[in-house]
Amino acid sequence: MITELFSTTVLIGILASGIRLATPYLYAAIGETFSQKSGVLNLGVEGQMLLGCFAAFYVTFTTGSLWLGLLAAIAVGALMGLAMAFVTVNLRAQQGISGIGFYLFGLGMSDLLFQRLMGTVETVQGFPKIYIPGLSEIPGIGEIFFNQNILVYGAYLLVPLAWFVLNKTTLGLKIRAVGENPDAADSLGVNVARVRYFTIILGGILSGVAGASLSIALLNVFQQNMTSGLGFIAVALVYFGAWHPVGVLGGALLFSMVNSLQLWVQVLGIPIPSDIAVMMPYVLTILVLVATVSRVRAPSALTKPFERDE
Amino acid sequence: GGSTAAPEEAAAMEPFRVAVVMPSAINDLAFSQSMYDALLLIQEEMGGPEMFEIVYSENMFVVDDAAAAIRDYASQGYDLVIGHGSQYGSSLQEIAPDFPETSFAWGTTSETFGQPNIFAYSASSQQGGYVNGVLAATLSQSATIGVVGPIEVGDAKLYVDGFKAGVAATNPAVTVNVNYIGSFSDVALASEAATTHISAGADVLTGTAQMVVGAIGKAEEANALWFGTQSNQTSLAPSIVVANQVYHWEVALREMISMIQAGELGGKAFDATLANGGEVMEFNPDYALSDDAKALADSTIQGIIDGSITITLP
Amino acid sequence: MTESNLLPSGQKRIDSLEMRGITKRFPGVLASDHVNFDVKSGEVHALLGENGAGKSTLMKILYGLYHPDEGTVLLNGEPVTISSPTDSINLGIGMIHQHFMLVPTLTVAENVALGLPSSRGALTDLDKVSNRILELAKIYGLKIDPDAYVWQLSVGQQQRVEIIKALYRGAALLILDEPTAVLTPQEVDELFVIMRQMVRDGHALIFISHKLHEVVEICNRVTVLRNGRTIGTRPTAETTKQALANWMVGREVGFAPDRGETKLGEVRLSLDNVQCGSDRGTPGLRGVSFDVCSGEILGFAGVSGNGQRELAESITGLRKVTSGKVYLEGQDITNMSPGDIMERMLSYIPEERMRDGMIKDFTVAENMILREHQKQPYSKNGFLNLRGIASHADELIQKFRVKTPSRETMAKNLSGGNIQKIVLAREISRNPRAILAAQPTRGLDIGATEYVREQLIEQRNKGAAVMLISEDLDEILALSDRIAVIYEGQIMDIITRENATPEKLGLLMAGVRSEDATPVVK
Amino acid sequence: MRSKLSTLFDALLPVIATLAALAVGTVMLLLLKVNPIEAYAALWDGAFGSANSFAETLVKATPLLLVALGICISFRGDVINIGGEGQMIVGAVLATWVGLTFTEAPGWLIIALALVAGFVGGGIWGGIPGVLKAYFNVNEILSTVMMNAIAVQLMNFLLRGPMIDPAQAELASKIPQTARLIDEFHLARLAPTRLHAGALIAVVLAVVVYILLWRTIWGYRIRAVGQNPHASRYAGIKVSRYMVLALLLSGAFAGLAGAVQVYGVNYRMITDGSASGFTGSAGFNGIVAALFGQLHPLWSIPASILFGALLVGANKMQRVVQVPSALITVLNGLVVVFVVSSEIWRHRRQRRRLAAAGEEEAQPKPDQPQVQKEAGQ
Ligand SMILES: Nc1ncnc2c1ncn2[C@@H]1O[C@H](COP(=O)(O)OP(=O)(O)OP(=O)(O)O)[C@@H](O)[C@H]1O
Ligand SMILES: Nc1ncnc2c1ncn2[C@@H]1O[C@H](COP(=O)(O)OP(=O)(O)OP(=O)(O)O)[C@@H](O)[C@H]1O
Ligand SMILES: [Mg+2]
Ligand SMILES: [Mg+2]
Repeated sequence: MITELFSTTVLIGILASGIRLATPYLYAAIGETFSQKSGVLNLGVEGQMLLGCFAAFYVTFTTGSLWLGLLAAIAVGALMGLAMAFVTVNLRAQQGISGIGFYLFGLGMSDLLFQRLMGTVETVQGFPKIYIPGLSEIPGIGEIFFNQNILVYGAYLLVPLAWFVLNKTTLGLKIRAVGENPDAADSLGVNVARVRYFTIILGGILSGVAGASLSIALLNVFQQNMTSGLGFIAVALVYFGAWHPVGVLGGALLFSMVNSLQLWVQVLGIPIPSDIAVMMPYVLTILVLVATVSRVRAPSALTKPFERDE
Repeated sequence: GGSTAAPEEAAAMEPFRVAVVMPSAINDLAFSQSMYDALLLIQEEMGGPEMFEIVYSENMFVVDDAAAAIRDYASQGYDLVIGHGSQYGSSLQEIAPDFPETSFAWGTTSETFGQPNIFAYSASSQQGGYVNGVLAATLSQSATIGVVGPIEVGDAKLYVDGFKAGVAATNPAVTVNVNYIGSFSDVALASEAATTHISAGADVLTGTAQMVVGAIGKAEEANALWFGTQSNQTSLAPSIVVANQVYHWEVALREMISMIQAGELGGKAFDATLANGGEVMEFNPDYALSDDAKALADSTIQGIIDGSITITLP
Repeated sequence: MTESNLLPSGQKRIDSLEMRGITKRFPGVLASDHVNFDVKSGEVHALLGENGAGKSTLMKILYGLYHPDEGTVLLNGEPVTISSPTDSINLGIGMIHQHFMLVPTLTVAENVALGLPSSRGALTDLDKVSNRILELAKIYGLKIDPDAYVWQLSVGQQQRVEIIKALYRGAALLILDEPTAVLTPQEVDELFVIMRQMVRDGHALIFISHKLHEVVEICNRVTVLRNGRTIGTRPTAETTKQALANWMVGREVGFAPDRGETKLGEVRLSLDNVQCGSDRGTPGLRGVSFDVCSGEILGFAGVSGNGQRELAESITGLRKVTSGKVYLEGQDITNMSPGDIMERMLSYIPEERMRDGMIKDFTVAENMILREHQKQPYSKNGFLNLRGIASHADELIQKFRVKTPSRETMAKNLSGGNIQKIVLAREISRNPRAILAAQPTRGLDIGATEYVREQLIEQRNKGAAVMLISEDLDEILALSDRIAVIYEGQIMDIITRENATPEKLGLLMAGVRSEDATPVVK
Repeated sequence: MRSKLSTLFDALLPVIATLAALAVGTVMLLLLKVNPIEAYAALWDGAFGSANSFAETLVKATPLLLVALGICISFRGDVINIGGEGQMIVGAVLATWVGLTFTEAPGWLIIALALVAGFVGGGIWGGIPGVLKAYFNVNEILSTVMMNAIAVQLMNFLLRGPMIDPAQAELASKIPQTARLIDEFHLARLAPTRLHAGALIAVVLAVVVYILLWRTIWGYRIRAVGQNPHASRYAGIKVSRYMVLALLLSGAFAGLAGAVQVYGVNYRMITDGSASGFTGSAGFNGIVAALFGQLHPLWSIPASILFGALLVGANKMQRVVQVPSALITVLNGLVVVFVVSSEIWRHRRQRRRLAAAGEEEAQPKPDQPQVQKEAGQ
């Protein structure tokens, strides 16, 4: 049984599943990376995802347009981000806790809207798979990497893009400075509030897209609380990736693949209690971090509201 | 105008009042909805909200909150307070003695704690599971079937065990792979579990609890067949859903209500079965089930009803 | 508008700037009380005052970091509102802050480029920035690596980054808040060259320093602040160091503390061929050996970044010693925990006191017991003794003249100099067996400097072994019994007080070994 | 007089913010065609309307307070413990095991042992992320989130396997629950309501935590390490050790909350597969309560009651006006956001007061005499 784990079917299955499952994590975690890099901890990701999830689904369901659906998720995410930015930047509220507040708001609101506007679980036709000619025909991996829907491709393109923005642009420089030493950035005329508004709203948008990737690309349904803690895992993955987009990618893939592995462990009938199998991705994520000693520290100003102390 | 009427008349005029506490949302297309739909049906039968009042608390997954709700409903004089979730048992056991005039019901279980005002209800979900299993084994070409479950307990476990028994009885060569994903709400993981089953060769899938909506979509994508339970899930994927085991709690509820109206407040356990109509197999009219298969399903149902088929659970 | 209105950099000149009736209140403090101050193009105007007099506050108001409660700012005679650094930067005002405004996780070039438009639009142009930095560094004689991360730099090097940042922006009016506090005499000379050049070009400079000789040397006018009020403004040509001191403090100040005679005791602290790494991963110390005796002050002269920090940290257990031994009173303390080492009554006054020496969000009283909180009378059986802590704090506040509204004030709300005093008071007052003092008077006003020096000498006279790490040669020469010169992680030489001259030390600090000195590096 | 009013305002600020959030909620109620007055009357009634409902509020507040106390410790030590849920579960599991294993022992002894077991269980579950952080640089937000998930699966496994109620093991339904604790092991009830001795324990512990944080060396060091690990290390404090201690204690209080829920409220453990089914999200909401209470153990008492009242009252509101539970969640979210946002006014007022006081102090103290005094020395 154990040896079956190493068959090509299983390995390809794990890889493919990992690639897919990682998609929502990537969007949300990259968004969170931006806000954390600028010194803002957003624990409301899950709520933003749920609202994005619903908005995308509902608009797609009613208009039949996937792109309008995606746009709706973006708009809703941006709005949530705007609110979060106002509360944490202007009102200087505790970030962690206001994030929990926004999480609860999103959790409840998405459900409430779902009940009022939809009433019951429905399905939509999600983003179709895009076969990349040539590449998708490569045996084995072609199917995995080059036969996905557009939001999956988008998630992976986001990784180098995020790296580029953070490390090669003036905006990225400002973001990093604001997250490490907002006083210094401020003293050079960098508008700390504006930078944080930008990253928080961007985080909201990407969380919204993460939600959309579930409801109109990967699962094509909406159900209350369907993210089921995914947003919190996404936040954790930012720490796993040590605020580096590629690290976040690694974490998302690791977590998703181990999750897929545990499904296979159960399917192959390997005699491990199902609950113990379900623990695997969580345990392994921690163990990997223990094994790879990293000295990277969080952005110094993370969770600290900025204020000129007069 | 009830105040001026004679007492008997007033009693007849008074609506029957039911309160129900449910662990998930009333529209979950699964366990909670099955109860809510049944109550609505009875309401219609009894003449609308004036005659049959329903109040509910949904998403009461916190046992402690549910207990508070149950106590509150009881103190407000509802005729029947239903704790629709086996986790509410201990709360009911504690509360019921304080409200001897109120009738309580809880499910799914057969335990009434020997209390005169507690009804218990359960579903022999292994029965519908068995029927689904028999059909699944017949329809599977790849001889591999996948099951997606939440956690390995209660109603879910019962259904899955029944399903496996049905498959084994029909074709022992068919493999049933089971995945418990450890959650009632993780739609994404449920769908991934379905994909895993499909990769492992399954061409027929089933699953239980509210998160399986994700799995149904994956089955549809892969053109694998789906068997539903708890509610009728046909609408989610009309092309691939073959049959659903649907709970009709109204069967038990009707009996409870008439007992209560007759002054008997509890002490009885109801079991929803294929025989008593508490469970019904609903087939998807749009799915072209071969006559042979349909006949096999019907004979299996009949066999379970008349007792010629016994389901042995592990 | 004529040509002469422009600076060589193309920046518009600021002919005059005037601050009128500036008032600023902080919780518990009136930091500026109707202050008047002005500066003109082509002059260096010194702002002088004791620690907490309100100098930095006034400058932060000018730079747009603080908003005044009252008062106006006139630029070239026109009233202007400066509500943020963006405003002041746009008006041509630059500032070098007393506490560095650097992002440690960014490189030097990134710190300089931050907030500036890039020649490549949205993309950074760090290579160009680096080149320009190197150009500026060459012109002004500053040694700097644009690609180094700021966290890897010594304090002195960080100060250079601050200067580069301001030079890079070509400010017409430049505020320098205690820029020389962390510079070596050579670096100060270099800075003055730069400043004179800027003045000639038509810049206006505001210069804050506690070193009066610098004020006399570089400034045209000097304004003295005391307790948030302007005492007066005078041309420096008309004053002397001593007169300034008296004017500022309101009493006679002695510059050379009385050392008494040297009574050497037994060897207290001894290093034997100690080696360790640096934060940059390069060797930090490359085999350092020396003894310090009871009753002596051993000065460590050297340009910052030559292993001073590594030396201090390996002695105190904060950095892993990779080979060699450290002995305190004959006992091997190599790589013991910092707590255990300091428990043996080694006191340490770290260089970066804001970061390493105190806790900004603790009260003054809480900071005063940071080292000794586990001892009586501050605590007993695991419980704190609030009364003991309070009276200790009150005593030190008085003794060291810490200017604070109360012992319950958060340390972060004190002025730069007063924050230093907390650390000094705490470390010196424990009557340690040995003291390791890194830049102990940096940023202190003359009164406080005098007091700290007296304290160090008193500790020495009481029999403590004192190690004094300082970039201030005057201080080293004034206090030390022997002077070790540290260069690239090695002790170049240890010379006695009598044999030491600034010239000789300067050569050693530059890595040139003189023939007649006795080599101690084994 | 003025300052007393100010203090009152500060103390009432969360309440005012809560009212503002509910005012926003009114819009939603109207959209749902629900009479807001009726709805909020029900909310009030559910939380404070009778001795019984107030008792329910306190019952709800008890685990919140216990978790909040732990949060006060860890957040003061600058470790963000999001693992309250898992820590509650593990504490409860250990405590339940004690009560189910030693059935012959006297009640007081078992209760005491169980509470200690809960404390220890939670401490272990909090200590692990502590050690991971201090010695392996594993961020605690990540590890505590992961440890929550692990604890849930552990609970599911134990309650459907080794620890399952023997009666359920016989039945086909196999409800994942432990056997019920015998009556002798139940925490004493205060008054004829569900209010139990756990509430008293929590209040006493609030005082203990206050003393711990501000009157002991441990507390001093935890706070020092939290504020500035560099300076703490330079001062000879073993930074790693106090990081672990902060998380461990934080977890221990959450574990105690779990034990108290079992011994005071449920008398058994039962799972619905999720964490909140057992914890009622107290491991999360406790963070909110602690921050409402300014990370101050004593202020956490009213903060927990406020939040508990809201949760209990909202459930009542759902029952009375039959709004979807989702609306309740939305309201909770709004209240949390409004309350944290309101903090800024407290800070502003504080600063203004201090500034005013400072001026008074500074004004009548002209510098001249002082200088003369100095000059005369
Ligand atoms: N942000 C602040 N909050 C509260 N009080 C402050 C703040 N900044 C400065 N103060 C107070 O204002 C007074 C003046 O401080 P300032 O920093 O201007 O002094 P300074 O003259 O620069 O002293 P030093 O020479 O020590 O740097 C001090 O008493 C200080 O405690
Ligand atoms: N300056 C710092 N900033 C942030 N975290 C720090 C700092 N110094 C230490 N730590 C944390 O503490 C951990 C170990 O620190 P350190 O070795 O100094 O502790 P210690 O005092 O030796 O304690 P112990 O003897 O118990 O190991 C580091 O891995 C890091 O997580
Ligand atoms: Mg200053
Ligand atoms: Mg150590």
